[in-house]
Amino acid sequence: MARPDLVRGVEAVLFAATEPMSAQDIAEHLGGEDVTPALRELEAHYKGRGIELVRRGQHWHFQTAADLASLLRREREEVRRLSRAATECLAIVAYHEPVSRAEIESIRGVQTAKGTLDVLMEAGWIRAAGRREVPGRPVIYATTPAFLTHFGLQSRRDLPGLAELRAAGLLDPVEEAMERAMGEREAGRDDAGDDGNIGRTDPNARTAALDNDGESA
Amino acid sequence: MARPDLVRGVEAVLFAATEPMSAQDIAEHLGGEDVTPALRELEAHYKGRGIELVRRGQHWHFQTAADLASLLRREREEVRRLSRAATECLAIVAYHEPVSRAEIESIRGVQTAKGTLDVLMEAGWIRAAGRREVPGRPVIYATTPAFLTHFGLQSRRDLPGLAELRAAGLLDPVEEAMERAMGEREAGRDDAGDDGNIGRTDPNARTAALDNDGESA
Amino acid sequence: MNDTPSPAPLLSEAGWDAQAPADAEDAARLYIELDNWEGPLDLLLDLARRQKVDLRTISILELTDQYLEYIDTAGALKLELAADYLVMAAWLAYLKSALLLPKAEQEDPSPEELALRLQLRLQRLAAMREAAARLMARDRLGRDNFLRGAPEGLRVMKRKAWQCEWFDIVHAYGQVKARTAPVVHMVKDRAVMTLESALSRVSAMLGVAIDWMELRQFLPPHADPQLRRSALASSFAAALELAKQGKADLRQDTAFGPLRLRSAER
Repeated sequence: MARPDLVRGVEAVLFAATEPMSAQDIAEHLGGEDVTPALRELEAHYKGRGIELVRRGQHWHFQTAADLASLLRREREEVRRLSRAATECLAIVAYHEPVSRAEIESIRGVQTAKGTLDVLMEAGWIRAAGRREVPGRPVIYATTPAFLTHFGLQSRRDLPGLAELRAAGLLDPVEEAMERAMGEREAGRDDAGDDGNIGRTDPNARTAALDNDGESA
Repeated sequence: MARPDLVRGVEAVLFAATEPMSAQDIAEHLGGEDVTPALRELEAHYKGRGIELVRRGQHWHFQTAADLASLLRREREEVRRLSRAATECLAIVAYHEPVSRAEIESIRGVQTAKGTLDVLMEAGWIRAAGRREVPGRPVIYATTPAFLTHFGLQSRRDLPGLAELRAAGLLDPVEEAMERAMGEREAGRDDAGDDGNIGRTDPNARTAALDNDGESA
Repeated sequence: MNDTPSPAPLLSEAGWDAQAPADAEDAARLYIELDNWEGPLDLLLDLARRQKVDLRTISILELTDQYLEYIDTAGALKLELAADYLVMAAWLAYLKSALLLPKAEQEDPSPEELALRLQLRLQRLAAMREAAARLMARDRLGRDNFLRGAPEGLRVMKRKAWQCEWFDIVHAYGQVKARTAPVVHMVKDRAVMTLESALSRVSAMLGVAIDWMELRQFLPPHADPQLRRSALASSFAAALELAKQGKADLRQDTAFGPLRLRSAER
């Protein structure tokens, strides 16, 4: 049985140490006394606790119990809205799957950054579904079951067709929608004087902003 | 009695942490469970050992026992000594908080160099805590959780001699003490006249303020 | 607190003491080294402590004498004194004379009040001085207690949860389709006045007009702004065409002024 004050001393020295220490290193802090019994006692004391005293070769150190390692990591969800570019890509994959990146670009009429598709894959909504057997063998993409689940769809056929989109006004050309919005803004300005249009600019501002960072996902 | 695995978990998390943690911080690593009983149990378990579990304000951390300092000190950088001016400023902020620079200067009877408060802020012991709603809206200062941690205080109530100083009225402004003293003198002179208790109303307001944020720091 | 003041440390940086404060020095030098004190109040407190009596019962008169004596000593040694020490000296000299005056001639505030105020200030400074010393003497982290030397650290992993709704997809698809649809589609339902219709409209109206008419008067009065813009352009082109054909006269008095026309066949 080691002297209690020696055990306490060894415990404190090892706790404050920045590196694993040999029995001799520790002893130097404790007036050269033999610390081996104290180390054995501490090793037994900490067995099964959240902290354990371990020996690696000649060196001793405290560490958190290996089975609790998962507690030391904590996941935090960061909710982020999908960018407009990514939303468009997702829509195109959903309506046209399987599609290659070149095909997505030709439908969107703009280049698509690699990162945009990566985001969709990270979200678990699209996956690489093989390669198209044409020159260059491009990767083709398709939606995943998680996509259907997230958007509450039984199948891709549940997505509204072009006729339905048109009926809902969703196929109105962007420019016209813009002009309508601009017209409203003009009207708003006339009605309410100089400051009257704060807040009425939203549709445009939002569209513009989305367009600008559309590709940065 | 806290569940053994919860105690182990709290022990491991606090042991691995680089900063003092609140019960809530710890709970987030442990599925949101109430860790207070586990903390109490650990606090008792470590009492008298070479390492102790302590609470400073709302935060908990492990540290080596103070009586073993001599075993550990030799390789460590000495804590830098504060100048007398800085020491006094710190004490004034701690015992009077929140307090403006003008109030500090009126107690010390000397101007405070700009650098003095900066040093205390850089050390992380005091912080600007808003402005006093009087003409000029001076910045007021208060101590931080790191102050409690560094000086080993569970809360501001543990400040040495706080209760005695308060009881002796030594934390009240000179004006208040003057009025009280003059009042007593008057009272003594003409047998407790009407004005005898001028100035006895104020101290409470101030004391209450001190009590309130004692724990929230 | 020590009864004797510690020697003035050299300030290495604002607020922090230089590592090794000089040890006890010549007492005589201490006596006159005003740098040792943090201002006149501090010097007064130090003098008061030498009286070795409770601050509540201190003799302000005696303290005043001691302070003035100090200042005189410093003056005799030709030491530069900071202004606030001299201000305090002057104020104390006044206080002393007032305290010695017969009561009847006293002004308001009375010298007793002034003396009491000074006493209260000294008490407060002494209290904080002592509190500071007790605070500094506590077990301090990094000096008396030590944190773990090599903590593993806690990690927070951020996981992005992407948010997108059914409508966003459908809407986005509509936008893509609309954006990339043939241009013809977009012109089709735009309200325009063709050159042909403008020509017939302008020439018909010119036929019945009596005098010069401004171009704008030929525009359909109740058309929406978009159609009016188109009509203005077409009517202008029509007016030029009619003038070229010799069917109309054009007149514009100033640059950008109103364009007027009338029938050439009068």
